[in-house]
Amino acid sequence: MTRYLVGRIGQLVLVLFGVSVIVFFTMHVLPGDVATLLLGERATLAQLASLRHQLGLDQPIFIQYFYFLLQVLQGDFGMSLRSNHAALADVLVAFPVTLQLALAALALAVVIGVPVGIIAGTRPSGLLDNLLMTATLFGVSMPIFWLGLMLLLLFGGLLGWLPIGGLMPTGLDAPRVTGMTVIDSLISGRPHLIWESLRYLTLPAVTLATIPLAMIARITRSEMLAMGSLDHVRTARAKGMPERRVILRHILRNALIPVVTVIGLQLGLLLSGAVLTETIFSLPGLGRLMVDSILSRDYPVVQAGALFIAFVFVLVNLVVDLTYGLLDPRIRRS
Amino acid sequence: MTALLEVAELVKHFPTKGSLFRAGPPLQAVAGVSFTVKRGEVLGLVGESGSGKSTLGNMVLRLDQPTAGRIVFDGQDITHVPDSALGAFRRRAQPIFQDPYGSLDPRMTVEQIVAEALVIHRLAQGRKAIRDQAAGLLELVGLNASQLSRYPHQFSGGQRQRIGIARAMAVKPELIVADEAVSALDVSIQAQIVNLLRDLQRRLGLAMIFISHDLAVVEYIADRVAVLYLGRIMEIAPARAIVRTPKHPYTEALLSAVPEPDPGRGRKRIVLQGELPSPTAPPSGCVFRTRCAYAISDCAKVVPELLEVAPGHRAACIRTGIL
Amino acid sequence: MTRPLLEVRDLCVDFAGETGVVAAVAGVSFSVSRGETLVIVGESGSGKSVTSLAIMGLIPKPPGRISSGEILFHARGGGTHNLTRADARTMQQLRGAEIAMIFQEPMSALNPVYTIGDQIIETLRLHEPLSRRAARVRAIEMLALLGVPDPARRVDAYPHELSGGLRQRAMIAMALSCNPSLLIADEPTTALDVTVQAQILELISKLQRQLSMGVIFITHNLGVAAEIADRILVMYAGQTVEAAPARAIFEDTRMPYTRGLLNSIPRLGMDRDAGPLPTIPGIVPNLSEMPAGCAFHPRCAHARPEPCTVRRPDLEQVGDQHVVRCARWREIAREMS
Amino acid sequence: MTTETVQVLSPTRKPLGVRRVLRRISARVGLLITVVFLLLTVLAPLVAPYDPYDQDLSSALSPPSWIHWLGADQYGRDMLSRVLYGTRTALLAVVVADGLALVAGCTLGLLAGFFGGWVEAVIMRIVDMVLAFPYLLLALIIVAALGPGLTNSMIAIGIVYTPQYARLLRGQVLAVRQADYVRASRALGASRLRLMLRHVLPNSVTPILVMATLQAGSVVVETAGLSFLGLGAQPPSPDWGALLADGQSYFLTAWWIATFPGLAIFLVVLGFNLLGDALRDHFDPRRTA
Repeated sequence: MTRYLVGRIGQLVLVLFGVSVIVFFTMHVLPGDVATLLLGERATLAQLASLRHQLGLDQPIFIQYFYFLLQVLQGDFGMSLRSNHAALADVLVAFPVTLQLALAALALAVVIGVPVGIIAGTRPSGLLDNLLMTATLFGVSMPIFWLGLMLLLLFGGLLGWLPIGGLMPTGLDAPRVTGMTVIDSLISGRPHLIWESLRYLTLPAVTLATIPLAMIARITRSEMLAMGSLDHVRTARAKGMPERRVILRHILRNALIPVVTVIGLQLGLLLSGAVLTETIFSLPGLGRLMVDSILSRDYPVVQAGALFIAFVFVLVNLVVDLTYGLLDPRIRRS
Repeated sequence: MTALLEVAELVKHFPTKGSLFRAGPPLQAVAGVSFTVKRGEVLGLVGESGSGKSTLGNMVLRLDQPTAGRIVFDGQDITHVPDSALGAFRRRAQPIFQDPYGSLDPRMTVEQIVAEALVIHRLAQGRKAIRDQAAGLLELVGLNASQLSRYPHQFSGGQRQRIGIARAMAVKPELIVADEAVSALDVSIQAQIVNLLRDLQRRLGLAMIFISHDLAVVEYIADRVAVLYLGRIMEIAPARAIVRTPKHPYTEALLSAVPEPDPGRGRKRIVLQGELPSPTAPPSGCVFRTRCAYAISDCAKVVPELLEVAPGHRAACIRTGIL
Repeated sequence: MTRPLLEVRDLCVDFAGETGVVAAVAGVSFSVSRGETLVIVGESGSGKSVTSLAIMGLIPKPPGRISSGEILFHARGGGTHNLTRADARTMQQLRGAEIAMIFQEPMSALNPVYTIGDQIIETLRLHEPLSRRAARVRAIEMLALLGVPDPARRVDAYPHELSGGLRQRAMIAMALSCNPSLLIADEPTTALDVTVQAQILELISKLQRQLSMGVIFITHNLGVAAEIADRILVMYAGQTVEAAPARAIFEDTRMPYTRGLLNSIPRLGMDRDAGPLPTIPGIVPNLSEMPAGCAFHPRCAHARPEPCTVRRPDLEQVGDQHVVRCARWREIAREMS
Repeated sequence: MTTETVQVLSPTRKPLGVRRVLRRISARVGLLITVVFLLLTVLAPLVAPYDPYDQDLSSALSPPSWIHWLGADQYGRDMLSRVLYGTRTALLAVVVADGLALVAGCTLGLLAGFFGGWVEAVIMRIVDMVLAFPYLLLALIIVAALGPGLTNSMIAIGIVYTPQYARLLRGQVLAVRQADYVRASRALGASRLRLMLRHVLPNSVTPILVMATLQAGSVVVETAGLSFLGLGAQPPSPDWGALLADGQSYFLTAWWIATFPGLAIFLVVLGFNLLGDALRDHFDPRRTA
């Protein structure tokens, strides 16, 4: 087990290294010159040259990368070119917003998606199955930015039930502890704050949850069907087990193994979706920060954000793999 | 008669998954096997699962690379000839596989399958010549030439096996390695294919390595039989001698376990005790001793040599005398 | 003779395929008594496995359907159930408790994510009011009875950690845990090596005597049938073609198909220079393209246009408990002698 | 299922039975949507009532009516015409991005399978690396590097989707290589190149086809997404994503501007998904096993 973990952490380092290479070199072939960007168009050539020297931009790119790597290993990604904060600090401020959104969406997707898949999978080709599967097919085909807008239009605009964007009502904030509004509100213990934070989270979470929900439902259904035709299920029935228990113990349990993998894979989807969701609902999350930084060539933030996201990504995959081991004894003991 | 194929001290280890940085102990699929096959001779390889018989067959055909040992075909050592230079050998030695469903490319017509060798080795030029030869091959194995443009899924298991045989015959091979070639077939079809193989072998003077777990089929088709256990030859002898006067306790047990369609026949059954040892950690000395009714303490110390116990009959047991 | 445990009367099972409905089982009748082993022999497509699944009520529907016939089971309690009409609850109570089944491939027939102990305990507790602990003790006893070495440790093993032979023993332990009166074994030794097969066959016979079960044993291997059978039923293309006490099947064979099968098996020590193996020509017919008349006539050396290609023969009594489905069995017997 | 029924119910490998795929209603709907979409890309100039670039400030922000069936945008441009012309960009995205991913991915997958050893190790590690990154963010970074614009956004999406094809084909090589028919071919003396082209590739056509169809939908969404973020097609070009972005500023007052382009994306993606699902179900080996 320890060996396995060590190996996986090794892989993690490797992936992070790869991502740092990709991000660093793409950012440095960007058209446009950082020094000009910082000093403005009117800077003299001498000023520019001195700044470039100061930033190490006059060095060969491999040397630059080496220094970059050295700094990164010390947790220093440089300063944001826009906010003048440490790049990593900007990333860490934005991250809880995205984390809260992604967790809420994932929770919705799993809590609704798995049962929907079970219901459909135990009645293949029935009316309910057809209805649910049509609905999930609509779900996976939905452009997330359009869905977000439509939900906003309906619940925010026409019905006016929910806010049309932002994290919290202006001027109202729980003291920042985790950076996640719902949790901070819970800590503050003020019911009004909790209520508002949930109201603001609802639409973005539903928007972001739709596609993963539909995918989880579909994969659960198809795995239930696949497992349901296996020999050991016939054995269970031959033992005289009631159908309900056959489904729960011998079909669902085995079907969950691939479902968990898919849930793990949803993370990439969630983070991609978060970029668009945050744009639509004006949330100051990591996705939006990345887009803005890319658009304004704020490469320290892009680098910090990319590496941070890759780190989270690999970490989650590790957790998924460990869960896999818990569910499947064939992997656990080999 | 000189040997067409000579295999010496052939070894195959497969790596096992250990931990991340260190491989596990190697799985010894084949652990030092030597034998020869003469032109026109059928050598049967018998063994249960885990005996290494299929790996052995694959190595002889150079579909698996041996870990150690030597394969000499018609006087030429082919053990380390690179794949790209094996063309000549490939035209002289051919496999026949077990699974009639997996051994034919589902996307090719029967003609394409049978004629692939003709195309690769340029044995026939032009569409018509190729088609004629393919038709001839189909007829050789008892199929109708009118079926050339059909796909494999349109045939039954037995017919597919015939197509597989036709494909092997396309290069006019001298050696056939048939790996469980009739095991997956229904009883009534099995006999047809056995007859076909035996007929082709005799008519064309083929040498054949016939691999099977079914002793009765092997005895019927083979001139000599080698009994394998955990990647080693326990006994090798003329087919009749193996069945009538086995000299190795394992052969004896194997023979006694074969169910015979003859309810009146009262016979002594030797039930083997225990489990097949792991091929990653075989027992010391004689690998069969852990399940052998005749084992003595010496069996754990000495690796028995394959010694001649009667003319042409060799067994690897230090206690052959007791049988 | 006492009343049989199970009576199957004129069972028909249909499957809806892509080419239309085919009859996988087309009129099969037999009975099994306590302490008796009936072996059903047939090649692929003969309907032998479908018959066993029909008894268990495990025909996958759709596409399968029992279209006619009765399966009468006389339960221990004294009641008689017609299994073709029994409701789900009755079937659940019978399965595992009174009728148990073992399958060909013990690797896939056991659930890979539970230990074999879990799966035996589960069966026990479905049918008997046992605590988990008591059930575990019983599970270990069952494994010991089945000759599994070190049962107290092996009870916690997962299926993939056991060899094929041990897995099949675990499977049988599970099937027998509630002391069923009928055991259905569908090719239980086909996936095993011969030496392991010999062990398992011996074990099944021993347990059958000990527990005085009725056993339906399904196989394609006539050698295995000879080892274990009291009576043998030969199926071809969904029908019974010959049924008789085991010895009569081998020594007084009446059906050309049965004789063809017996002759085409190579036997140890046979004279191989006597010429090629006798074979049955042709191929097993596809269920959707069944020949008219006798299903076997296209492959039969004794077939005549009249009546073999015209009329489907009935089962005829040819001896004590010996029936055969061949319109020309008398003529053939005369020709042979 | 028992061995008996398998023989009756399933041939081992089905040929591409178009008729059989289309037996299902969903497949027919999918095909219909896809065909209509493809037709519109050609017929847009004929069926569109207006020039998509024509501004008519008098009808700016006018809601759907008989004159402008889907309303008009802030410059009075006809939304129906703009949405219809948007099919061209969408199709272009499918051809360029999905095509690029398919060709590049399959080539990489085949190369990995063909050479094995370190070539394979390098290719597959890079593939893993790219897959270990949220694909939209990766696309964003690539577009940023290449510079915003429709072509670049398509190339970026193509690059991002490449690993999936590489992995599929690599898996296919692994699976097919184990098959007895490939070993038989090797034993006949077939070269590696022949094995790849004659056996692996033909036997990979169906999974590639299924993936390409399903990815076509995703590609349409992703390019629109990049345009929506301002990195893809630039105004005034009638790209669905750009139209949506436009509509976002007005969506509370002029809901039609954002609604119809989104609906168009949704329909096209639905069409590809329906078709892809039908194909996958048809070829899924588990369905017949």
